[in-house]
Amino acid sequence: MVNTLPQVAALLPVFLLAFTGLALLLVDTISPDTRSNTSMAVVGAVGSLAASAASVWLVVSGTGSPDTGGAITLFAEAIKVDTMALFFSAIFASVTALVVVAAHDYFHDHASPAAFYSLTLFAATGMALLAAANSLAVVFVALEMVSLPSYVLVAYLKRNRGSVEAGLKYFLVGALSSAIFLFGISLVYAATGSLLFGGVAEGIGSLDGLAGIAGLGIVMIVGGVAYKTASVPFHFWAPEAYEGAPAPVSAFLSSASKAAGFVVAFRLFTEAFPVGASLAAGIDWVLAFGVLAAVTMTLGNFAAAVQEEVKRMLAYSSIGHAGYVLIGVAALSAGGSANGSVMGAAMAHLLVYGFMNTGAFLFVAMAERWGVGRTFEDYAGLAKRAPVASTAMAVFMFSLAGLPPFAGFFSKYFLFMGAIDNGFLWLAAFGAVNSVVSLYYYSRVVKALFIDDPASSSSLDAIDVRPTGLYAAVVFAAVATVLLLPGFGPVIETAEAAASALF
Amino acid sequence: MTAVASSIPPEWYLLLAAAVFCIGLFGVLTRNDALYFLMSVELMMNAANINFVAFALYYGDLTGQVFALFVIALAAAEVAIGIGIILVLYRNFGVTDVTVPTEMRW
Amino acid sequence: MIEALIGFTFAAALLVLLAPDEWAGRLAFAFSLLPFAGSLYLWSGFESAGNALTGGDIGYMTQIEWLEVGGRTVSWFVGVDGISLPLVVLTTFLVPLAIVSAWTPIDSRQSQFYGLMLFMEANLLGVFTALDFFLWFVFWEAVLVPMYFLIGVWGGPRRKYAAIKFFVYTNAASLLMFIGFMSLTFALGGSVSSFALPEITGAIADGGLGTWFGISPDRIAMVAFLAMFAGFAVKVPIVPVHTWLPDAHVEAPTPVSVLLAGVLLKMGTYALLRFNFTMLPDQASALAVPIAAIAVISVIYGAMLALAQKDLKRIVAYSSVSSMGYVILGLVVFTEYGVGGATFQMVAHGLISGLMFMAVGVIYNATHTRMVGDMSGMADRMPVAVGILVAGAFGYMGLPLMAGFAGEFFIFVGSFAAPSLPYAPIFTALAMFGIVIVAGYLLSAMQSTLFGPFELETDYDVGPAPFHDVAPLAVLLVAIIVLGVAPDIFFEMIRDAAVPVVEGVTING
Amino acid sequence: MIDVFSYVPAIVLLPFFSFLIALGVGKYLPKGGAFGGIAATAGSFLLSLWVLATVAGGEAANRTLYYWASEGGAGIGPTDIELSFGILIDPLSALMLVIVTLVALLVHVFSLGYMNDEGETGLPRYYAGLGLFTASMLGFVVADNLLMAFMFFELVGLCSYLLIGFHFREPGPPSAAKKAFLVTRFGDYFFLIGVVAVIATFGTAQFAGTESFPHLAEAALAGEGSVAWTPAGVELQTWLTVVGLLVLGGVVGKSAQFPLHTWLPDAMEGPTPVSALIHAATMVAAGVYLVARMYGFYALTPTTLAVIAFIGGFTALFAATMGVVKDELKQVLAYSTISQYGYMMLALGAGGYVAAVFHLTTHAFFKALLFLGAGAVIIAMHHNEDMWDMGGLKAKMPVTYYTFLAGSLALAGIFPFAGFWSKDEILYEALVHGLNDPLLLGGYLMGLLAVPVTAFYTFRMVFLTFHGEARSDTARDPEPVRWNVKGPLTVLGTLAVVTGFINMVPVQKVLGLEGIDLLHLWLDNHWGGIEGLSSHHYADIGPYSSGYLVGGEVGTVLVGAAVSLGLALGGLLVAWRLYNVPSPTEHTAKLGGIKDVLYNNYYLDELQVWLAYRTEDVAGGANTFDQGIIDGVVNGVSSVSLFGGSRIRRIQSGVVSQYAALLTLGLVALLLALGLSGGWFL
Repeated sequence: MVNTLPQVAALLPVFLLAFTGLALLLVDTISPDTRSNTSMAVVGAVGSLAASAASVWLVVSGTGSPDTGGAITLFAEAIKVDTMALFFSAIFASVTALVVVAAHDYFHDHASPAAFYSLTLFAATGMALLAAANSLAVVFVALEMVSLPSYVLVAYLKRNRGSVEAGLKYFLVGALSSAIFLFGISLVYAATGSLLFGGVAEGIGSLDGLAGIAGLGIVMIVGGVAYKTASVPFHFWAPEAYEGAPAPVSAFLSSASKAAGFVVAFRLFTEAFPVGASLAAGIDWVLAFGVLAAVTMTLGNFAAAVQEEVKRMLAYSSIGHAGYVLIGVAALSAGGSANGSVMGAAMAHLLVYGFMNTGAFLFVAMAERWGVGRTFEDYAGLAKRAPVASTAMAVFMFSLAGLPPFAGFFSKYFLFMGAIDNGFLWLAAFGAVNSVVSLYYYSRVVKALFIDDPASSSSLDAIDVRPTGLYAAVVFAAVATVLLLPGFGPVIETAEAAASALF
Repeated sequence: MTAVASSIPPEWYLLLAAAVFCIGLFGVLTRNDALYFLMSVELMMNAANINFVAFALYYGDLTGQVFALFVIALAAAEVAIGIGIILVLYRNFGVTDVTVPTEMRW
Repeated sequence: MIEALIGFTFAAALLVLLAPDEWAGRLAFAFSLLPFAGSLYLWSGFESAGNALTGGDIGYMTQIEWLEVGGRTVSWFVGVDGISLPLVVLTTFLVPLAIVSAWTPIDSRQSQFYGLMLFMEANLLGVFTALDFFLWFVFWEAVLVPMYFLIGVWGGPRRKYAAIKFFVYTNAASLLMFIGFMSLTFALGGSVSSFALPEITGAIADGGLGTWFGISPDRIAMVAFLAMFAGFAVKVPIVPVHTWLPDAHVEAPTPVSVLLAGVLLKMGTYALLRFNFTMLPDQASALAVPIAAIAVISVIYGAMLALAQKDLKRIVAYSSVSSMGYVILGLVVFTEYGVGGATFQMVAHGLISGLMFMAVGVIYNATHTRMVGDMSGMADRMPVAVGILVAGAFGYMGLPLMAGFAGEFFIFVGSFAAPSLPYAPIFTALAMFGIVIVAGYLLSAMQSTLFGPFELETDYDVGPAPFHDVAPLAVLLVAIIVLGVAPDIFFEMIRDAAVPVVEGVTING
Repeated sequence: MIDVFSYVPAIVLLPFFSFLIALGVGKYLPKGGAFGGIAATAGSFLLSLWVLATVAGGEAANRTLYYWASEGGAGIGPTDIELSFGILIDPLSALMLVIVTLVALLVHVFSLGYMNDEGETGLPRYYAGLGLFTASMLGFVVADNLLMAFMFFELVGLCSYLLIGFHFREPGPPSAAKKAFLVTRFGDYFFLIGVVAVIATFGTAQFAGTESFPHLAEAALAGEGSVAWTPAGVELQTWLTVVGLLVLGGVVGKSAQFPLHTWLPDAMEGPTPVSALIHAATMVAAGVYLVARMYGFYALTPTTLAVIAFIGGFTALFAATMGVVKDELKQVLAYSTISQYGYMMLALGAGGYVAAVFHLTTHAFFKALLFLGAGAVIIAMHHNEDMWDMGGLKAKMPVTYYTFLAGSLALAGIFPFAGFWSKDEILYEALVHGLNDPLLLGGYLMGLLAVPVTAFYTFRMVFLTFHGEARSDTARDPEPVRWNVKGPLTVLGTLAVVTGFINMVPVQKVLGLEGIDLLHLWLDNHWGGIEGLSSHHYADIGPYSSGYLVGGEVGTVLVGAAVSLGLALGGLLVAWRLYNVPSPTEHTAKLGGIKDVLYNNYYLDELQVWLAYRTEDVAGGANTFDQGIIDGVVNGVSSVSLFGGSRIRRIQSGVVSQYAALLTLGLVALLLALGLSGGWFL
């Protein structure tokens, strides 16, 4: 039935997100009163859920998958919709939905929450577009489409020094990185004479003396990717941005935006700069990613282990997870038998991560909403007053640590497995050591919630409200995190298929 | 004009672009004022544009030039947002020095 | 059948979790009886035939494909054989008793406590029945989570330190083991199409190991063996990676200690038997001497440490380290009585250490101290409990006609003349000296705490222990004696499953 | 005709049931379950008599009743092992059954007087202990294989622990109980190795039959067969010797031979009837009985025999000397026990199988008698055991006195009391075999030296207790004892007099009267028994040949008898001179420095305590090492990681322009690394 639809229908998720964003602006102009918060949230949620549903449906119906005639290319090959694109737009859309729902309670007393929703949706649109990009030009445009709203979102609390500081740092580092990224693109263009992935790949195949230029360009592009995925050495913005930004935004950035960065990486480094050709040309970006992965996960986890504030700990932990996922690119090898499975595992991990990490940040959002402090000590004994939310948080923590019976277990172990399968034992070993460290600080949160006693009997009285939206979002994320373990089969198989299609 | 442009070997354009890029980077690394920072970033982006335009000419396809236009537009947007952020920075910290806000670290 | 067992236990855990505190304990006990009945049913209908991993037929097998990754299928693959069934019975037998023994000491957040206990039981059953690596690993790791809470929430003063230490230490171990096993699997290349343990074992036995990224098969096998051995050694635990155990035991509440010593330690030895000694027998016998040395050191060193302790729980904890040393010795000698005896000793020690921890707990409930110096003459005040404690202690010393003696004796008989272990008689004789030291420290501890005139540092008035404290002790004692008088009720099926393992070693032919 | 041997298990089980009953419902029964115990032991006694009669009728039994662990297997390592329980009824075990059950019965009866009438608490526990003790010992006696023997051997140790520590509320008994169990456990450690070694070597632990390990060993040594396994590079003969010595470890422990005898004197902390049971019939006897049981194996290894003989002889003398200076009634008896079992060991080592069993028998009776008599005295003295507070009890408690006297004469080896015959035969065997074996001769001389010492301390005890004038108020007005005390004493007193006549070898040899050395014939399967378990067979395979002094056999008999009797009388007379006076005084001062040594038992306890402390020091060291080093490493890892983390986080300085710099640096580094490796800049 897919074939009866116009090809453009493959971009349905993108359109849905974009239209929702516009619709939100409309709603805001129609009813600019305080109640608009709710209506906005509803519209945003509906739209993003619709987008997510659309992507899932498209995946299931096999759009763009090899067995239904391969990827669908549109607009002079500038856009290319395949299973991976849809897979990721599903991630983006569902995270967006969670964030929007949560934001409703978070901004309940904010002067003008309207802009928040539209900005989020536009950013999501950019991400979805990014997932389907087939040209460096589109990649850059879409990337900016993601970044520019994000800067604003981080600095959204205009009167909050933390928020503003975070926004500034995010913006400055971002501007620098995108400049570097852009220059890298220009160098690649100079070396290969094309912006389309296919063309670039051919060019890489036949570099005569331009290997240096192409190499410089590729490394700079790696830098750009590293920025979006918050990987060393482009990670510096992340801790501040995540800590300073409103918690829902932190959730959005650390899950969706990071995934967007990775989808770019997966595309570029399979279709534009294929492993074989690049190595032949003496451009060993695999090594580069390997180093980045190892350093990133180590730095993230070890720094996270010594934080006092939960939110900042989560920021570092998300850096650490960026390191894990980078294995998906770093463990590729020319004609490696497990290329597909390792990258697929990385994709699957991003999906699971989308739920567990978003959920974790949303729990922090709830804590901020309640006004209990930010440190581990302030979280002591929360389980006594908010058992459901705390249980959900425990689920997120253990899942992030990669413990069964939660989805994070499979995704992480399959990632390591793929690395080992491709002969990258050392990466797996790094991952192992780091996940031991991570176990320590994740369980610190659980310990605070369930084991520690509240600092004072009155310290829990702050928990006076039950923010429905936040609860809904958190519980939904938790349920998803649990159910994804038994239901991991379709996920990993889709992801592997999608990834394998790229090689 | 085009003849002149095309008679110049592409390496020169690369060198020019690289030079501009490095000037921009130098600015980013040395100046603490947000506005200077912004301008330097602009320089870096334009360095990229030089490459695009020049090699579009060199390869004889328009993709690069068109993309350059996109970049200019995006740069403008970025500046707009940048200014906005610098404004709230000034409102909250009373300075435009980017090294002042260091409440969050470690 | 098995999935029904596990599924029911999970469901029970959930129900108890939602139950009101006041009757959570009773409810949990009632629920926990069903898995026990179930395991008895499994036992009654079980025809022992060989080892599940080496092509023997598998009791109550179910295999449903779960998902496929990297061209290999992961499936829900469970079943029992002569080695796992006794451990399943042990688990389902200990949990109800542990739950009853919790009625007195656990006075807060009961529903959560008993829920977690049942949740842990379900995972333990999974560990002992799973025959697919990933399924097994899921259960294996999932046991940590309830344990973390059980120690961390209901534990003693240093519970947080103990919980984290246990949690991180054992998890690090399993990661090491994971990497080792994975490289082994991938070295098998195309000769396996799934993570089913029987298939992998068979493939290795048929020389399926190939060169893998330039590493020769033998080296891979050896590296994998070492990685897995190190990983499991932590769980067992074997000296020198045992230090998490005393802390965990001392801080854990009594019923949790019972399960920790009774079942969780057996996970380590069980995994060693299944993975290291069944899959890579030749590597094992190549390393026989160092492993035997470690085993002997564990026995003697652990016993010496127990001798130096002043906390009753610490004493029992260290003596567990000592007893596990016997098991390792039994496994490494690759004789029928050795491997069989080791498996039997797992069950026996599970019962006896459970009894000891429970009895110490009963005394603690009354006195709120476990320090040897703080009390004396307890026999005067709680004769029945003390009587059973004394009996249990003698069981621990390997008194004949109690389960412990059977296990140790089988191991000694198996290892003394083992053809595959050089200097086997020397190693055995050295290990056996443990039975003297164990008598030494247990008797001294009993003399100073149980006998002599009644004195107590803490001011509690001590009376006879309540019935539901003593009843589990009595049940355990009976079980221990029955198993000691008629070890064959388990030993026969165990030997059936152990023989193929023994024959797996080349030098045994 | 009903098969009596099928009732043998009942002999073991009856006391076991009495144990269960006393333990379970004892506190609801009259006398705390005493009657249950008496009935059970009486039943066992009658059954044993019946068994004895049947054996005398020429029947015997060697049956496996229950497979503890099934046979069969992979044939790797030891396999096809029969780990089973069974009964072996031959003249030896039949005789032992009667002794044990009789003594146990009498002890039960006596306990009525000693425990119940004295108003002890915890009687159910006491009678349960007695029941289990008897049951374990009987199980050990009927055992048909070494493993079963070991199991019940250990259970006997458990019971001794429970009974010695009966008065657990006082500090002394628990400590004594611990010591008893630990020291014997130390011996059993070697025993257990021995059991395992036997099973590994022969694949069986049976005592009797063609498939028994003594038989297999004999065949293998004769080159007519081979054993399943021997350690690489060890001669069979050597290995068998090693195994024999290992098993001997358990014997030395249980039978309180040097150097593992130290537990026995402390064991006097237990109630006196228990002491009687332990010393006469059960625990201590077990060791010697074990050697006799597997004598066919020991006879094959001369070295082991020599060691046994020497240990025995030495212990006999060594313990006797310590008995000389003790002030407490039971202490003296304790050391006399050690010494007497030394004699039995000497006999076994010297090839005097019959002599050993003979002394085992006689000693069982007269030592039980002495302990029960001592018990009676202790009742009378209100549990004061110091002999220096007694004196003059002769008149007040005649029954006790005369029975006690009979026991003492037997112990001292005075003609014609039981002890004389058995002890004389032991010395005779040691002499005739020792003439060709210097080590053995040493044993003999020590044994001979012990004779006068024994006589001396025995009568020192008698005189101090019963003669002279009462030295304390309680002694002037002792508490009377009842029938349940006097009864057992009378029975045993009679036995102490007559038992000797079952084996009047000297008479037989001198007068040449055939057939009056009943025990010899009995143990020689004269009335039937089991092939290969006869004294003749042992003599044949044994290493010894007899040599005679002047006058050949008869002369040697007479000389030996005369010498030992003379020495005994000598010792008696010395004791008479020193202590049979109205108000005797301590003469120990005459011993000078030796006195302290003897008082302190040659400081052997101190040595063992010292060893115990050193072990604890080692343990403490290990603990420090464990906490400090091993656990230190573990915690070190974590603290190092956290320290690393706290350093790493410092990179995040908060100053954004520094971020830009670091970012650029990182990028450049990456560029250089890849550029150089990829050779872009060429």
